[in-house]
Amino acid sequence: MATGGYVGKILYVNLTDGRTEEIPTEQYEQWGGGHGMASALFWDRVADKTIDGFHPDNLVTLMTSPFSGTLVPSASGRTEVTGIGVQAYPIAWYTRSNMGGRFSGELKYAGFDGIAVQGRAEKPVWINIVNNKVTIEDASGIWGMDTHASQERIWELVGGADTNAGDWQALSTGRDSGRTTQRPAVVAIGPAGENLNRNALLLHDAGNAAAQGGFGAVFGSKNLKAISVIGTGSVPVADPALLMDLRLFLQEDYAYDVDDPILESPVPDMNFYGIITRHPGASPVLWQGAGHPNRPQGCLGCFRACRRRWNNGIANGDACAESCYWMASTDQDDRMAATHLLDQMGLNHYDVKNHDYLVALYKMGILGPGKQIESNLPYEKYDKLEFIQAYTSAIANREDIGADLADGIARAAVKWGRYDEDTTSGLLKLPNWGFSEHYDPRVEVEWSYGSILGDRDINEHGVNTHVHWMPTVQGMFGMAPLVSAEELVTQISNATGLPPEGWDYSEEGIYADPKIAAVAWHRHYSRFWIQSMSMCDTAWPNLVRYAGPDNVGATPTVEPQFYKAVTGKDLSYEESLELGRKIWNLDRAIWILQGRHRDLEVHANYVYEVPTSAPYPLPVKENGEWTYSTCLGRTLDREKWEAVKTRFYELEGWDAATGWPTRATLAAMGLEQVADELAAAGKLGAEA
Amino acid sequence: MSDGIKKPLPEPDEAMVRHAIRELDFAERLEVHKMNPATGNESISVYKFPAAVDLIFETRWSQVSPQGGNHAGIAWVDLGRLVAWVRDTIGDTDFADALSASTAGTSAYKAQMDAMRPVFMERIAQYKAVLAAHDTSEAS
Amino acid sequence: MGDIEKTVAGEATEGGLSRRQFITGVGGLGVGAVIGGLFVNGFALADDVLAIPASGGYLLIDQKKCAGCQSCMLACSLVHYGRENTALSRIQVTQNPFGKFPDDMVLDQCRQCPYPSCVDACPTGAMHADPETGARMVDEGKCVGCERCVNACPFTPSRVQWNHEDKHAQKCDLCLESPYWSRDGGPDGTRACEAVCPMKAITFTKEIPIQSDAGYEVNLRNSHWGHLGYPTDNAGRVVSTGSTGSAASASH
Amino acid sequence: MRGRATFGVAIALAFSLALAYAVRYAAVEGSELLFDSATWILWLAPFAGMAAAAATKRRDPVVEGDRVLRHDDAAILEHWTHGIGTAVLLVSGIALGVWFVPALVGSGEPVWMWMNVHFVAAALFLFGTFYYCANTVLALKRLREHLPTRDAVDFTKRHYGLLLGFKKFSFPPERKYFESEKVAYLLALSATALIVITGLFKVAAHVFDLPEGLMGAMTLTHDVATVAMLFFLLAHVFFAAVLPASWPMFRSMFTGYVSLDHARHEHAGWLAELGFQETGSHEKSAEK
Repeated sequence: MATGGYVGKILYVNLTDGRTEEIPTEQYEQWGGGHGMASALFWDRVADKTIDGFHPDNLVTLMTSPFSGTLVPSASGRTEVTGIGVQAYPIAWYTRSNMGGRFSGELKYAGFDGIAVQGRAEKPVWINIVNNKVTIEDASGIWGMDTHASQERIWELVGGADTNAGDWQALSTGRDSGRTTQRPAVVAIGPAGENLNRNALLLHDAGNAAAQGGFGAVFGSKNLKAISVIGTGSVPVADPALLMDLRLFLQEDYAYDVDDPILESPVPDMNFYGIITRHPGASPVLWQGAGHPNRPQGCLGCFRACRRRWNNGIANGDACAESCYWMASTDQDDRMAATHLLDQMGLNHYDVKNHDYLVALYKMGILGPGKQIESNLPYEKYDKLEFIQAYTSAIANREDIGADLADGIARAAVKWGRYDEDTTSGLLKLPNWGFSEHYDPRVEVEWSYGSILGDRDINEHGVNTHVHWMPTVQGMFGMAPLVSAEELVTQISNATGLPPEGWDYSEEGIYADPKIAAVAWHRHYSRFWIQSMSMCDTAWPNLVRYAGPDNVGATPTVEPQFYKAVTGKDLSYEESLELGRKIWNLDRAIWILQGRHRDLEVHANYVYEVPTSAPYPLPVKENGEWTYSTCLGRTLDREKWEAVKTRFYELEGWDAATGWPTRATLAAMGLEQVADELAAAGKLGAEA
Repeated sequence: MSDGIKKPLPEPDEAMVRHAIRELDFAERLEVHKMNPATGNESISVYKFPAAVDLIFETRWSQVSPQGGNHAGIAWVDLGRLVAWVRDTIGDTDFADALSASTAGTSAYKAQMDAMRPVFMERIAQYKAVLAAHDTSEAS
Repeated sequence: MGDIEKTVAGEATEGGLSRRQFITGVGGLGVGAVIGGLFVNGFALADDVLAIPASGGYLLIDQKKCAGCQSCMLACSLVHYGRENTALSRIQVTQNPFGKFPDDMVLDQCRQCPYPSCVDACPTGAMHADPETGARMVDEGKCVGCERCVNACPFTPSRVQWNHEDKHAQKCDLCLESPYWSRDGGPDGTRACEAVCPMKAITFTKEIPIQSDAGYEVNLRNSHWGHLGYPTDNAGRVVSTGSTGSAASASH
Repeated sequence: MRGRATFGVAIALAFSLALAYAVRYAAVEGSELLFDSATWILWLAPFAGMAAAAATKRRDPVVEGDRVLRHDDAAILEHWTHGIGTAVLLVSGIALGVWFVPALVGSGEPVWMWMNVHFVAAALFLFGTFYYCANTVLALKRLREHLPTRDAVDFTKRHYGLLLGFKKFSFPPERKYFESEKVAYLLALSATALIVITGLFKVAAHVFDLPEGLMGAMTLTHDVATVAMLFFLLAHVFFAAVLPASWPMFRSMFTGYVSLDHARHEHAGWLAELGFQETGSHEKSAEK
C-alpha cells in the first residue's frame, strides 16, 4: 500500500444513464498509474474488446499518476488518455495519447486519480468536477464553440479566478472547502470532435493536446463536449523532504541554467539548438522571439518549460509538431495563425499536416476543380494564409475535400484509390498504421519497430534526442559532436543496462539481437515510466548529460528514487521494466482481440523500397569502430524485418507464427485471466 | 573562384528572370528537407524560386537581407541537386556556376549555406532590378 | 429522608449569610476590577502594534521571467505541510493560458510589509513578527480563526490565507518554520520557492524594495536570457538577439 | 405569575437585542469582533451573575392547592440563560467549525457575524452559569437534590426504559429529580466546567500573550467538550421536552408549577419531603 501519491479513488461516469461511481484506486495500484491502470480498467469494464471506437461501450480514460500534481520534474502535469481510437488504419487499435498542462494535477486536487467515461449522453453534456463533487451539465450552450471559447465559457460557468486579478475563489459556501486562485482545468473538443473527425483532438488550456488516436471524435460520439476539474485538496507525499531534495538535485545538476548556461546555442534566438541544451521555450522550434516578445511556459511542476506564450496571444503553448503545421509560408505571424486555428478547430496536426500531399496531387493534375479528385480549395495559394485557413476549416467542418479528410489522410487516400501507389512511392509517408512519418523508419528503428509492434507512432524522444539530434545539430553547424559515438553509446548502455550494440544503427546493427533487446527495453521503459508514471518523453529517460563534469545521465537511479519518495514503495529499476512489460502485454492482448496478427505488422512499402535521401546522423559500428553515419541511401529489408519480428516475439515470449502471447508468458506475469479471454477467442499463442 | 577575385554576375535579361521566378510544375519541384525535432525530417516541395530562397535561407523574398532571415531551424537541400535545379529548371547558368564555385573548400552544411548566401542575394537583387525596371510587382 | 431535610435546613440558616456576603463581595469586586482593567488593555494593545520590527528580507519575483510551472507553489506546500496543494501555497501564480505576454500572468508573494496590517488585525497575537528575523508569521495554536488578517491584507489576492485543512491562518514565513525543508529557511537561509524556480525568476533581498501596487520592481533577466530570444528590458517589450532576428521581425 | 412573565420577556428581549446588535455590528464594522472590542463584557458576565445571585431571594418548593411550585423565578432564569446560551454557543461554534468537522460558514463576513453571535451567547451563558453556581453555593441542598444516590444506575436504566416504552420496568417513588436526571446533570456540569475554563483562556488570549502550545491544547479541549455538550443537550431536549411524558415538567420550566396529580404519580418521594399528606393538606396549604 502506497503512503503517498494517490488520492484514493477513480471516477467512473456512464453517460448513458448518468450514473457515476467511485472506484477505489487500491484495486488498480499494482499497475502504477496512468496507462497501466487505464488498460486494466479497460480490460475489466469493456466486455467486447472488438467494438468500434465510436461505440457507446468504448471506455475513454483520462488518468493521472502518483507523480501528478507533485514536484517530480517534467512528470507532474501530464495526463494519459486511453481507449479504442478511431484514427489508426486499417484497424483503429485500442490506443493512447497524452497531453501536458495541469489537468492531471487539478484532477488530483479535486480528489480523483483518474476518470473513466463510458456510454453516450442523449444530448451534448460536459462533466463538472469540483472537490469530489461530480455533475453532468447540459452543454447545449457550448456545443459548436471552438476549443478555446469552450474553455473560457466553462471558466465563467464554474467560476474560475478572474483573469488578471487572480483573487481567492471559494469552491463552496463552507470556508473549509478551501479557496483557490486557479482556473478550472478544462479539456474540450472543437468542431472537429463534434463532427466525429478521425483526426479530432482533445485540447486543454492553450496548446496542450491529446491528438493522436482521434479521442476528440470519441468524446464527440459520447456527446461529451468537455470535462472541467478544480479542487483544493491535498496530494499526500510519503517522504516530502526527500522529494524536495531529489527535485533540487536533478534541477541543479541536470537542468539548463538560464542565468549562466554551461552549454549555449552558438547562434542567438535559435530554438533548433535547444534540442541539445533543452533550454526553456525550445520546442516551437521554427518560431522565434524576434518580433514576438514572449516568455517560456512550462507544464505544472516542469523544470524545462519547453513552450512559449507570446505577446500576440496567438499559438500560446504550441510546442512541438503543431508549430510545424504549415511551413510553406515563412511569415511567422501567418504560421502561428494557422496553428492557432488548428487548435481552435480541434484538429490533430499529425494527420492533417499532409496538405503538401494535396498540393502535389493538385500540381499533378489529379486534384482540383473538375479533376479526378474534386476540390475547390485555393490550392494555387498554397503558401498563403488564405489557403491554409480554407483547408483547416474544410476538414473541421467536413466541407469540400474535408468530407474525405475528416476520416483521416489514410482512409481518404484509400477512398481516392491512391493509398497503395502513394505510400509505395513515398509521396504520402504513412509508415505505420496510417500515421504520418515522424522519425525515419528506415534507420531510427526503435521508432519504426516500436510503432508497428504497437498501436501508433510511438512519439518517445528520450533516445532520439541523443542518438540523432545531438550529432545532427552539431554537424550542421560544422561543430564536433559533444561526445564521440563510442562515448554516447557507452553512456546510453550504462543508463539502460543494455549492450552498446543496442544503439548501433548500421545496416547490420538494426537487425541484430542487441537492437531487438533495445526495442523491447524502449517499449517496457516507456509503458511504465512515460505512459504510466506520466513522465514527459522530452525529459525522460535522462540518458546523457552534455553540460556537466561527466556525461552520466540521471537514469536509471533517479526514477525509482522519485517513486519511493512519493509513494513510499520500493521499486527497483528492473521491477519497473517488468511492470512495463506486463502493461505492454495487456495492451497487446487487446490488440489481438481486435485482430492483430504477425502478418499485419509490416510497414508501408516506401519504407522497404525508397532509400533515404537526406543525411540522418546516427551512431553506427562499422569494422569495430563507432562513428556517426549520415545513413544515406538506406531502406529497410523485408526479409530481415520478418526475421527481426520472429526474434522479437521469441524474446517477448510470444508465438512466432502469430505474434500472440502464450499462456506461460501471461501466467508468469499474473495475467491468467487475460490468457483465458484470449483462449476463449481462440487467439492464445502456441507454446514454443 | 580560381583567381580569388569575385566577378560580378552578368546581368540577366527580363525573359530569363520571368522564366526563373515562374510557378513550377510538379516534376520541376525542388525537395527541401526541413529538419526539426518536432516532426523529424520533413521533405517540402518547392514550386518557385522565391520559395526556395525563403526556405533555404529562412528569409523572405520581399525582405532579402544580407544576414539572411531568422534562425528558426535548418532546411537541408542536396547542394548538387540545388545547383542542377538552378541550372536546368530555373534556367540560370551563370548563377549555377557561381553557386558551385562559391562552396568550394567548405564542408559543414551551414558553412556552405553561408558561402552561397551572398551569391543568392546578389542574383536576387539583380532579378529585382530587372523586374523593377519593367515596372512590375512580381516581388512578394 | 428526614435527616437529609434537617441538615440541609441547618446549613441554609447558619452559613447562608456569610456565604451571601462572600458572593456579594466577589461579584462586586469583579465588576469593579473588570471595568478598571479596561483602560489598561487599551494602552497595552496600541504599543504592540507600533513595536513591529522590519522583516529580515523580501522575496522578489520577475513576472516576465516566470514560466508559470507553479513549482514554487508545489514547493511551498510541500516544505510547510508535507503534501502537495496549490491552495495551501503561500505564493500564488495565476495565469490566463490565452493571455498576451506579459499581461498573461500575475504572481503574488507576501511582501513582508513594514507596517503589516495582518499583524495589526490579529486579535490574539497569533499573527506576529518573528522577534529574531522579523518574518511576519502565524502562531497556529493561538489562531482563533477569525480571518481578520486575511481581510486586512491590502493586496489582491490576500497574501494571508485560511488553511482549510488545518484550520488556521497561514502566510509566507520565508520558510522559517518549514518542517519538510532539509535546508535552513528564513531570511538568513534559503527559501524553497526561490531554490526550486527553474527560471531563477525568484530572488531575495534584505533591502526594502521599491514598492508599487503592481508589486516590487524587479528584472532578473540577463544577456543569457536575451540569447534565448526573450526580452530583457524592464517593459518586456524588446527582444534584442542580434541584427538577424530584428531584421526579420521588422517585416512583421 | 406576572413576575415570571416579566423575567422571561426581559431575558428574551435583552438577548434578541444583543444578537441583532452583534449581527449588525459585523455587517457594518466589517471585521470588527466583539470578542476583541468588548472582551470586558465576558469578564463582567460571571461577576454579574454572582452579584445577581447575591441579590436574589429564593423560594422553596411548596404545594399550592392543586399544584406544586417546582421551580422558582431564579431557577427559571438560571435554566434559560444557561440553556439558551448553550444552544446558541453550540450552533455558532459548530457553524464556525469544531474540531475536525468542516465549517459551515464561508470566509469573511459570515465568520465575523457568527463569532459575534458566539460572543453574545457566551456572555449570556457565563451570566447564567455563574448565577446558578452562586445560587447553589448559597443553598447547597439544591446541589444535593441534583446529586445521584446509590440507586442511580438502576433507576436511570428503568427511567429511560420506561420513557422508551419498555413496560416491564416498575418504579419506586422518585424525589424532585429523577435519578436519571441527576446523572445527566453531572455530565452537563463537567462539560460546562471544561467549556467555561478553556473558553475563558481563549478570551484571555485576546488580551494576554499566552504560549502557543497552551492555546493549542485549550482550543482542542474546548472543541472536545463542545462535542460532549452537544450530545448532552440533544439527549436533554429529547427526554425533557420532546417525549410527551416529559411535557408537564417542560411546562413547569416556564410556569414554575406542576400539577399535584403529576407530582403524586411521578414524584411521590419529593411530595413526602415537602411534608405533604393526602388528608386535609388542602386547607393547610391554603392558610399560607
